[in-house]
Amino acid sequence: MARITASVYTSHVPAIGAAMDLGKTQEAYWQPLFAGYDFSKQWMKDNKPDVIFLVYNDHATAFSLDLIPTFAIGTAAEYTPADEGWGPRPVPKVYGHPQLASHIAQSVIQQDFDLTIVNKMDVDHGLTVPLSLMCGQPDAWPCPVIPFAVNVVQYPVPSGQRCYNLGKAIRKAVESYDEDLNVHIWGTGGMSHQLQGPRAGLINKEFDNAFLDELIADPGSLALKPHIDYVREAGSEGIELVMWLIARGAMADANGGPKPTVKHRFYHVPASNTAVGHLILENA
Amino acid sequence: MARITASVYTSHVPAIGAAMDLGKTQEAYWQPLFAGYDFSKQWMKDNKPDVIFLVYNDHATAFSLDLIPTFAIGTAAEYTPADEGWGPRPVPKVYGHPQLASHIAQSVIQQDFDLTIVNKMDVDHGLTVPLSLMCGQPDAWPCPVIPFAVNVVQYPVPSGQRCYNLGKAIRKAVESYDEDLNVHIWGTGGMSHQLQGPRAGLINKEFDNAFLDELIADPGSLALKPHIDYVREAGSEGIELVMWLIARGAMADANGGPKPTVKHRFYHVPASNTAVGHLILENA
Amino acid sequence: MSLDKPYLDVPGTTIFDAEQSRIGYHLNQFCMSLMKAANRERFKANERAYLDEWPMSEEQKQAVLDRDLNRCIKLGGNIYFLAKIGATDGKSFQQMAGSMTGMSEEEYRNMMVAGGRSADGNRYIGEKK
Amino acid sequence: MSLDKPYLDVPGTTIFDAEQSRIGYHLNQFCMSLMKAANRERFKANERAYLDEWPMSEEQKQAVLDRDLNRCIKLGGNIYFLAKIGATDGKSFQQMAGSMTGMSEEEYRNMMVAGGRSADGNRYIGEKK
Ligand SMILES: [Fe+3]
Ligand SMILES: [Fe+3]
Repeated sequence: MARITASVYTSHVPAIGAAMDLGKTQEAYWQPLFAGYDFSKQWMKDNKPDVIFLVYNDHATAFSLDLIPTFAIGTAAEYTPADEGWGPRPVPKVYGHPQLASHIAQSVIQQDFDLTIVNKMDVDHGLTVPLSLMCGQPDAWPCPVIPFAVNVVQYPVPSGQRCYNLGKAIRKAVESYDEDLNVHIWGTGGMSHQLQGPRAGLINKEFDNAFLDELIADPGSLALKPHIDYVREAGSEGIELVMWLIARGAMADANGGPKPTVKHRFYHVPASNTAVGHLILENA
Repeated sequence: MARITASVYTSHVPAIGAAMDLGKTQEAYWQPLFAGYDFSKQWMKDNKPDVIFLVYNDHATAFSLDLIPTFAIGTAAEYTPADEGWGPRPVPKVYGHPQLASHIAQSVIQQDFDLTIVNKMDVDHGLTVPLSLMCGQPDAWPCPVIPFAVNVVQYPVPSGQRCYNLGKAIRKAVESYDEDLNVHIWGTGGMSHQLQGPRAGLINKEFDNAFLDELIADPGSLALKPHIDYVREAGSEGIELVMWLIARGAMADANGGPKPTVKHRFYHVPASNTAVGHLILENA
Repeated sequence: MSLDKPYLDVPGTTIFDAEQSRIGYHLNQFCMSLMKAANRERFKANERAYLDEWPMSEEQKQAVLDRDLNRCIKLGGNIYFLAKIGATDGKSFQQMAGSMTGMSEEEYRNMMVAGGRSADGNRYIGEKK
Repeated sequence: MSLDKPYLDVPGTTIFDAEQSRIGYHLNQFCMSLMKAANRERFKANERAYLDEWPMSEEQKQAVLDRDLNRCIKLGGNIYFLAKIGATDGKSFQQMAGSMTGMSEEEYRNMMVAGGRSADGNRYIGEKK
């Protein structure tokens, strides 16, 4: 049977993608940030998954105001990196896993999550920047990716608790798939940042590090944090952090199993307007 | 405050729309069917709602396989009757109620229903045929309509229980809206029919009438009926009946209030491939 | 896949689930393209050429050319999508549904007027009437 | 509407909720149109004429012409949509975000390098630092 063996968490700032695409990773501004992912790139090679289930949000790219799904799962064979206005990123095409994705969709809908199934969409920096950070600049991504897009642009976004419960449902779905697949689940976005208004530039290191601590040790309590706490403490765009709870809910300990092992933890300020956080958790 | 005062249930067969549009309502084949809606047209005049919340399903019209929302709520100002391949029906444009729709979307998402918000879509016979049956052929529909599209085309469709619970959440949402509005909620589709395969043409009067009985008397138990029972007993397209549970869940008695009054009940076979059922329930 | 599919033992019936949808994706999206009048004209002018623009299997293309709706459904088609072919051909839903039953158009229409096909004997594969 | 909106007392912050979305619908969809290179060219050639193709309010159009992002947000704009205007102008997200703070580009960049804007004093409207 398929199983979720690890979860990865990382911010997905567009400027990080631009720095990689433009060859600026060794500049003084960027060097400390990319150094924090050296371990991760090696870890990806040593622990290559068969499939990545990648939780992210679309930033007014594939979804305009014409149609806003709360949760959208990609069941397509492939996805093209989007032109977000600066031209498409020069990164490999993303290949999906239609069979596992369809299976997860079926199982999760039957667990009362009202997913939208998507067979055609371009993927923006929310999905491609985490792949770049974790895999560097290969000619092809190391494995198929199932995109899972969460609405965190228009309120109300799903609650932390809803996200955490969704993660549990995804784990159950993966474990009911017959083929023997090693699946990683990634939660992306955040950490503290605000891109709008006179309060733009807000960063909250204390909040972010407490979030990381609690995500590791007590995600069930963290899931109870109301949206307003994210907005007040971590900035209006800090709400993206609820997506990390989906990945966390899919780990063994959220489902009666043992605690995960922290393989890597990293935090850096700033990348453009944003605090960058990163975690790798492995199931025991 | 706004309140849901009545619910209406009706099949939404495309041939019924064609019969009205082509002036065939007095033909021997159609006359008994339309006679069953004479009461309803008068009732609509005597009990004109301020807004209709219309639960229906799209039939591969607005939503292709590129994107399949489980639950989609229309928050747009207007919707155009779709060209389903035979040309658009000659019926009035449908005007929405963006403020109430947005309010309901916000409230229902916060109650853990993962809606897709839609601001641009054409509406097919699933929405316009019930309006024609209940309102006849006016120059304009009597009031704004909030379209609520449910996926019943690609499995898994939402369970009866999920639909019934959604109805409760919609009632709560409507009752938290400040303006004093009289809202009707409609559940459409069904009853028994199958449009595909060697088993096409299946009709089950016993099942349909038992469904109507239980929908009136004990919807909470009816909500537990598994999908397979609909398929086996009411035909593959009979699954549309789960949408009736959304409307029913929004009635007072599903939320601790008194039982509704049955104002009208009608059943007729056939309309094209389909058994036609119709109910009007008023809250006491 | 070990998901429960209790609907596989219903006779003469194919449930359009995620797996069927995956198999029939291009077939159904081809059908969807017929909602545009210009595409209907191009399809009617040269069906084969129009079908060849879609990454459908040869079997799927042939089933469309043959208007074999049962076969289309087996190959992942869904009736609401396939109905766009019927609309292009000027057929009603009743004509399309009837065409899958092995009955003539008149026989099917008469069966419906007489109350439709009974569920008795049609609930399980191999069930005695 | 009596829905709970606990986010109205956060200083310098507009939460893009269903109500803002409704107000800003055409403004944001105009922004979305700038994801196509051809539309960017048409917009740049005659901004006013391009804006007049959209059913936006005069206030919204003027805010776009002025590149007053704070005003755009007040009028229902969302930063991820408004970013398409910035992309058209060749601006980065940092330049756009900074432009809303009343700081110069350099001041804003320096603030970020120094650890960003503190949450202290920025949690509630009227809060003392
Ligand atoms: Fe983001
Ligand atoms: Fe229908």
